[in-house]
Amino acid sequence: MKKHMEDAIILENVRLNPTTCRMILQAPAVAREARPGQFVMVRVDSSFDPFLRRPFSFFRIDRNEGIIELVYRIVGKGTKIMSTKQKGETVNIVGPMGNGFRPPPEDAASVWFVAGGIGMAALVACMEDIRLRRPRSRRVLFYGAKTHSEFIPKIYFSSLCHEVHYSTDDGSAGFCGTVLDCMKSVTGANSLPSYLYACGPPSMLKHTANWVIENKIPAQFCLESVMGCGMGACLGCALPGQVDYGHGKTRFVHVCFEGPVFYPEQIRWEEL
Amino acid sequence: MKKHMEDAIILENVRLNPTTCRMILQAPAVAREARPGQFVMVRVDSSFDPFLRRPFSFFRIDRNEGIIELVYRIVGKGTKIMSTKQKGETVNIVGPMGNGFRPPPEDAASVWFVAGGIGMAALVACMEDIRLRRPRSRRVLFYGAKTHSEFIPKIYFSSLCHEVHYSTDDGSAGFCGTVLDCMKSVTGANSLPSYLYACGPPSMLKHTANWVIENKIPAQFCLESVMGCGMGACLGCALPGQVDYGHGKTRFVHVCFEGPVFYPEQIRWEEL
Amino acid sequence: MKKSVDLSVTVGPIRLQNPVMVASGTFGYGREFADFVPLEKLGAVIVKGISLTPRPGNPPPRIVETTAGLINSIGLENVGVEVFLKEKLPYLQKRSVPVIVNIFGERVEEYRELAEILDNQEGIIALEVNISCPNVSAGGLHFGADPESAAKVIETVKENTSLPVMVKLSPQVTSIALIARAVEEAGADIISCINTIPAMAVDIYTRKPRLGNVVGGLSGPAIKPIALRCVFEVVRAVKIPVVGVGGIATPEDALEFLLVGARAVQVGSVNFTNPRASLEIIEGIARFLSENNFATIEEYIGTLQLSEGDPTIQTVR
Amino acid sequence: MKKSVDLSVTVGPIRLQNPVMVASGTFGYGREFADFVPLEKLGAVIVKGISLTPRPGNPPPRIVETTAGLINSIGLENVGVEVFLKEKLPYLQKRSVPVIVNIFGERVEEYRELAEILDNQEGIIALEVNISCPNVSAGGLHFGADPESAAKVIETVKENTSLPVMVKLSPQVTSIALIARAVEEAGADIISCINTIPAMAVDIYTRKPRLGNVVGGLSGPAIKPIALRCVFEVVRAVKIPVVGVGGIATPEDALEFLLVGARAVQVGSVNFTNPRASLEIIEGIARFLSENNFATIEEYIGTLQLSEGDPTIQTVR
Ligand SMILES: Cc1cc2nc3c(=O)[nH]c(=O)nc-3n(C[C@H](O)[C@H](O)[C@H](O)COP(=O)(O)OP(=O)(O)OC[C@H]3O[C@@H](n4cnc5c(N)ncnc54)[C@H](O)[C@@H]3O)c2cc1C
Ligand SMILES: Cc1cc2nc3c(=O)[nH]c(=O)nc-3n(C[C@H](O)[C@H](O)[C@H](O)COP(=O)(O)OP(=O)(O)OC[C@H]3O[C@@H](n4cnc5c(N)ncnc54)[C@H](O)[C@@H]3O)c2cc1C
Ligand SMILES: Cc1cc2nc3c(=O)[nH]c(=O)nc-3n(C[C@H](O)[C@H](O)[C@H](O)COP(=O)(O)O)c2cc1C
Ligand SMILES: Cc1cc2nc3c(=O)[nH]c(=O)nc-3n(C[C@H](O)[C@H](O)[C@H](O)COP(=O)(O)O)c2cc1C
Ligand code: FES
Ligand code: FES
Repeated sequence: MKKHMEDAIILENVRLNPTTCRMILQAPAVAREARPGQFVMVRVDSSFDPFLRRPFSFFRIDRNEGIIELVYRIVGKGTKIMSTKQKGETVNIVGPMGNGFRPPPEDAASVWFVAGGIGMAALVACMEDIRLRRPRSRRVLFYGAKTHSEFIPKIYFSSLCHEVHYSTDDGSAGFCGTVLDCMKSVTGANSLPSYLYACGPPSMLKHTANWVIENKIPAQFCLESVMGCGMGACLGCALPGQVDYGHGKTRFVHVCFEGPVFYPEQIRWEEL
Repeated sequence: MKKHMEDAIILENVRLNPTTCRMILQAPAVAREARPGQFVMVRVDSSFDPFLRRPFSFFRIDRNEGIIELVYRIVGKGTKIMSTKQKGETVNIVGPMGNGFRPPPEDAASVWFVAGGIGMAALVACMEDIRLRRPRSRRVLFYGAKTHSEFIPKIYFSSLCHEVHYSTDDGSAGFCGTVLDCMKSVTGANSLPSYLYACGPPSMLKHTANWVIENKIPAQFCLESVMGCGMGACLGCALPGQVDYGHGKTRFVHVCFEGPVFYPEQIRWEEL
Repeated sequence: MKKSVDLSVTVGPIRLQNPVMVASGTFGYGREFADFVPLEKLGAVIVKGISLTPRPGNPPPRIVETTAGLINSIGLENVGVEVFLKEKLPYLQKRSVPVIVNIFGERVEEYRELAEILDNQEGIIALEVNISCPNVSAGGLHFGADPESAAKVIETVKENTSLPVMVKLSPQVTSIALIARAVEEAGADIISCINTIPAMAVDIYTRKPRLGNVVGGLSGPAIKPIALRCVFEVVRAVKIPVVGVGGIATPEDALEFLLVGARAVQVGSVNFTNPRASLEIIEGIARFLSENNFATIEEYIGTLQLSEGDPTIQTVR
Repeated sequence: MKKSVDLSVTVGPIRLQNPVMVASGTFGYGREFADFVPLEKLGAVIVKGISLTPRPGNPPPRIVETTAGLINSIGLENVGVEVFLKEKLPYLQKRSVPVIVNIFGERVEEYRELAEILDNQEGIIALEVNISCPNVSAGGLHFGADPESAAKVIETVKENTSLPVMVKLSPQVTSIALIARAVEEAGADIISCINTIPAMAVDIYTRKPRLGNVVGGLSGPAIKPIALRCVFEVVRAVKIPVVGVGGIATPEDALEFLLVGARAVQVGSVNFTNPRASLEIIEGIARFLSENNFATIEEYIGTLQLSEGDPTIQTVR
């Protein structure tokens, strides 16, 4: 899988909610190789302030049309600049980076998707992929956010899954509480999924990981970390990993080239 | 004269020729105090790259409408960014800075304006002012550039003066040679002006200064230098000056608060 | 906005209504900024460096912009202490602005005389001793590069003034902690850091240096991470208070310095980019503290949390 | 474009097809960039710092962005020399890329062993000795901070290798010229400078350092003016060739270093921002020289014009 750098043309860049945008990019070279769970490194501006590229998961991939879509939350300098870009302008992207989600076993009857906030961006691509590859699986989405206004519109995912459970920390929509509490509440212990995919903030992933490990649910987690290069050169994206390192020491995993998708057993969650 | 900082609204920002733009700004606070020869410090962008403001002379001032105009040549990072600004956006400006042109004596019969390249920007405001203040003076413009495409359109100045002499280094329009050679060629020694205003690149000013000093023509020169603050705080805009400094040492003049308009005797031209 | 926050700080022997000063050389003699900043709202105004006799400064060009910063080689041009007292100080006295006078000399003797002359002048609340300028007698090194010379200067100044003495350190040393300890022992009341970092720019077309003086000092946002590390090191090395300076451009930047333990900050180059920056930083600090439920700035200063295993200061790649 | 320019340079004992290398730690082991840069077009690839045994590196976060730069505290994570030779070097050998191996140790002994092991390996054209990492035995200072320790490391490496030895200097010293002279006398063949500058960032909300290691090293465009001044000083202090590194992001930047006398350059952090930067810099240098009528790069290197009265290196303000 070859990586490409290209000036992607912005076909659309609109708000999905007050803090979230969707950017549609004409990026044939990257689109050709892209897989759900992988990401692109976006250079938001030609100036050196900001200096580093910003990583964003594929939200949608259209190989045939050479189009990729990103959904991003405005959190700081870089995403703010991105949000001001107009249709017709270009942004320079590098990708695809990292390793995508692997499909669940053929016989996975029920697959759960657990999205926290903007973690939804990567999971939409994942759901779409699994709908195609495991059409007979029953796909259930648990979608949590701080508050109702953070959700992206249903239209982007309702056709991809059979069931959606919303939760909000402030109770402004759906279940009041964390997405994990929501999962626990809507299902008894006897209806655990055959497979689980999760993406969201660290604390949510941590609790979810403990839960899936406890319940022996096979799962994949999409993680974030600060990125220098996004391509394995700087070793900046390390997170505490369980992999053995020489004399019994645990070592670090590198989100950009060993992830961003990990099995929960690979991470030292307690140190995250 | 109070200085102001304001977010000026861009009313227009268009090309006058391939490398020169004209920006019309709604800037009531600055316009109220502005005088020809003075300048504003423009913050081209909210990022810190570029870090410093850029100085630009007033090209036109409309006190009543609260409008100022700048004419700028695209030479580097800052002016390039300026040229991409759209109508309706704002740029933050500080001004007015420095000291303007002083009018010639009441009885100045003939006043010459010597513009080199983008130096024309400051002289247009000067000509307009002198047309009002010394309506009976005969105003002659010498306008030199490297090549014909660098001239701004005649419409901006033809009504302000009685005569225009163009010159280009490459002979592509008007007199072939420097603006000084042009002046010398079109006039005999017996038709020297009663007053002269000049603005342009250092080498042109230097030669013109030597000539006016030699011929005892009273004159004012608008100079440039690199600026840190534009308001007398950093002492970064120094140029070699003739003013006595303690024990017989010559010292520096500061373009932003002692200029940018100087009498030719104030400058050590040979060191410029 | 919630209820108002007490921003006043004591910085060793001096008390300021808020921790925001403006840095020497970036705010002229104060008056230049009066159209933009109500001067009496500032913690203090540190004036352009003053020497015993007027200095013409370095040949132009004196300033060159760099990515997110600038290099200057003003060469300490100034009117000299006599003119300063006669023509510049009275304005600040009239406006009741706490003034800190930045002084420098080429010989220890000059520092001594400056200290004497500036003692007992109304409105001056402290001296800031710049020890990062060329020391002719020590062969091109500055006083600030060598602990002994630095101590010598400070001792001399202390002996000749009743004013609190703040010493301004250069970051261009192997160990700023070492110099800090030396000036503390010599009697300094306060340390300010950092001064600009020696730097250079050239023009690839003319093939000449872009500064008349070839080398100058780098300042601006580019150097903030270096300044913050220096302040962190010095805070841990000495007991006297530290004032942070270097690349501060926003309230957040100022708060970072306070967090690592600076008891006040100086706002420098950004005054050029935004002449109202110092005022906006004061307001922004107040807003931040209020929003985060601090009643006084003292509750925030120096509260950086280092975890158990955190290394002490070590220089990593 | 006019006729082609000869970009080849000799850098002491080594000859390169062009003066553009990629800096250690910013280009992985080369392979990571193969999709973007035809590796064989580079002057040389300097691989990530290698130690005797594998190192896990520092706790995350390891990177934080700053204005026009970044701070890293990777902590010299690397696979160790054994795995490097077995798994990383062969790829570069196959691609016929001139390789420079960046080495570091915590004790002089480790440098000795590394030098021995790396001697006589195909494709390796030089060693770059990183002397800016913590030296446990000398109490937290690095070898690079002290002329004697620095010299000791270089002597040891020189005695144990037949390869040219390039020494990488830290800018965080009072006088980089002094260290440069020390390593020259100790037998260094080439000097590269600068390594990153110790720096820090904190989070005003969580009130914690933004790096797991608290302190890290600043790199990127922000530090270019400092790096350029260091190279200028070192070029004038020693006779051995100097390789410039620090904030180079464009062909113009690279030309500035060559102009002040660097015989080659290293492209570092900008590889993250623009993975094709090294290639674009090579092409840009060629274009500039051609447009300005230079037949060879040698005609340009070190031709900075200082006027009569120019001060020698002195630290101003
Ligand atoms: C593999 C990967 C995929 C991602 N996919 C998406 C996505 O699809 N949509 C989306 O909105 N975001 C995604 N992110 C997060 C996104 O990269 C950051 O939100 C973005 O870089 C912030 O840039 P900024 O300049 O706006 O914020 P900054 O001004 O740089 O920082 C603002 C805040 O965000 C935090 N932050 C900055 N960078 C990161 C980072 N890389 N990871 C976590 N926190 C960070 C900072 O600590 C700070 O608190 C992804 C991150 C990774 C590593
Ligand atoms: C008082 C004054 C009035 C001016 N009025 C005008 C005007 O009306 N119209 C106009 O087009 N220009 C004017 N200038 C010049 C203008 O300020 C510069 O062209 C501009 O700052 C360049 O910015 P940049 O970022 O595009 O170029 P940079 O990328 O900063 O530099 C590009 C090139 O321009 C040179 N340069 C940069 N700043 C200056 C400067 N201040 N003076 C001279 N050369 C510089 C650099 O050395 C470099 O070679 C004036 C300058 C001064 C001092
Ligand atoms: C133009 C200029 C002039 C300066 N003059 C002085 C001075 O006279 N004395 C002094 O101690 N520091 C001087 N400095 C250093 C500043 O006070 C400050 O320490 C430095 O610029 C770093 O802060 P900054 O990044 O916020 O500008 C000067 C800085 C600049 C940019
Ligand atoms: C992420 C990262 C890792 C680095 N690792 C090393 C290293 O292992 N050995 C070394 O000598 N320098 C290392 N450096 C320093 C660079 O080689 C270079 O000297 C420095 O970054 C300055 O150049 P730049 O501004 O172009 O990046 C590293 C720099 C970065 C940013
Ligand atoms: S971001 Fe550079 S190695 Fe992962
Ligand atoms: S530009 Fe600062 S004093 Fe003139």
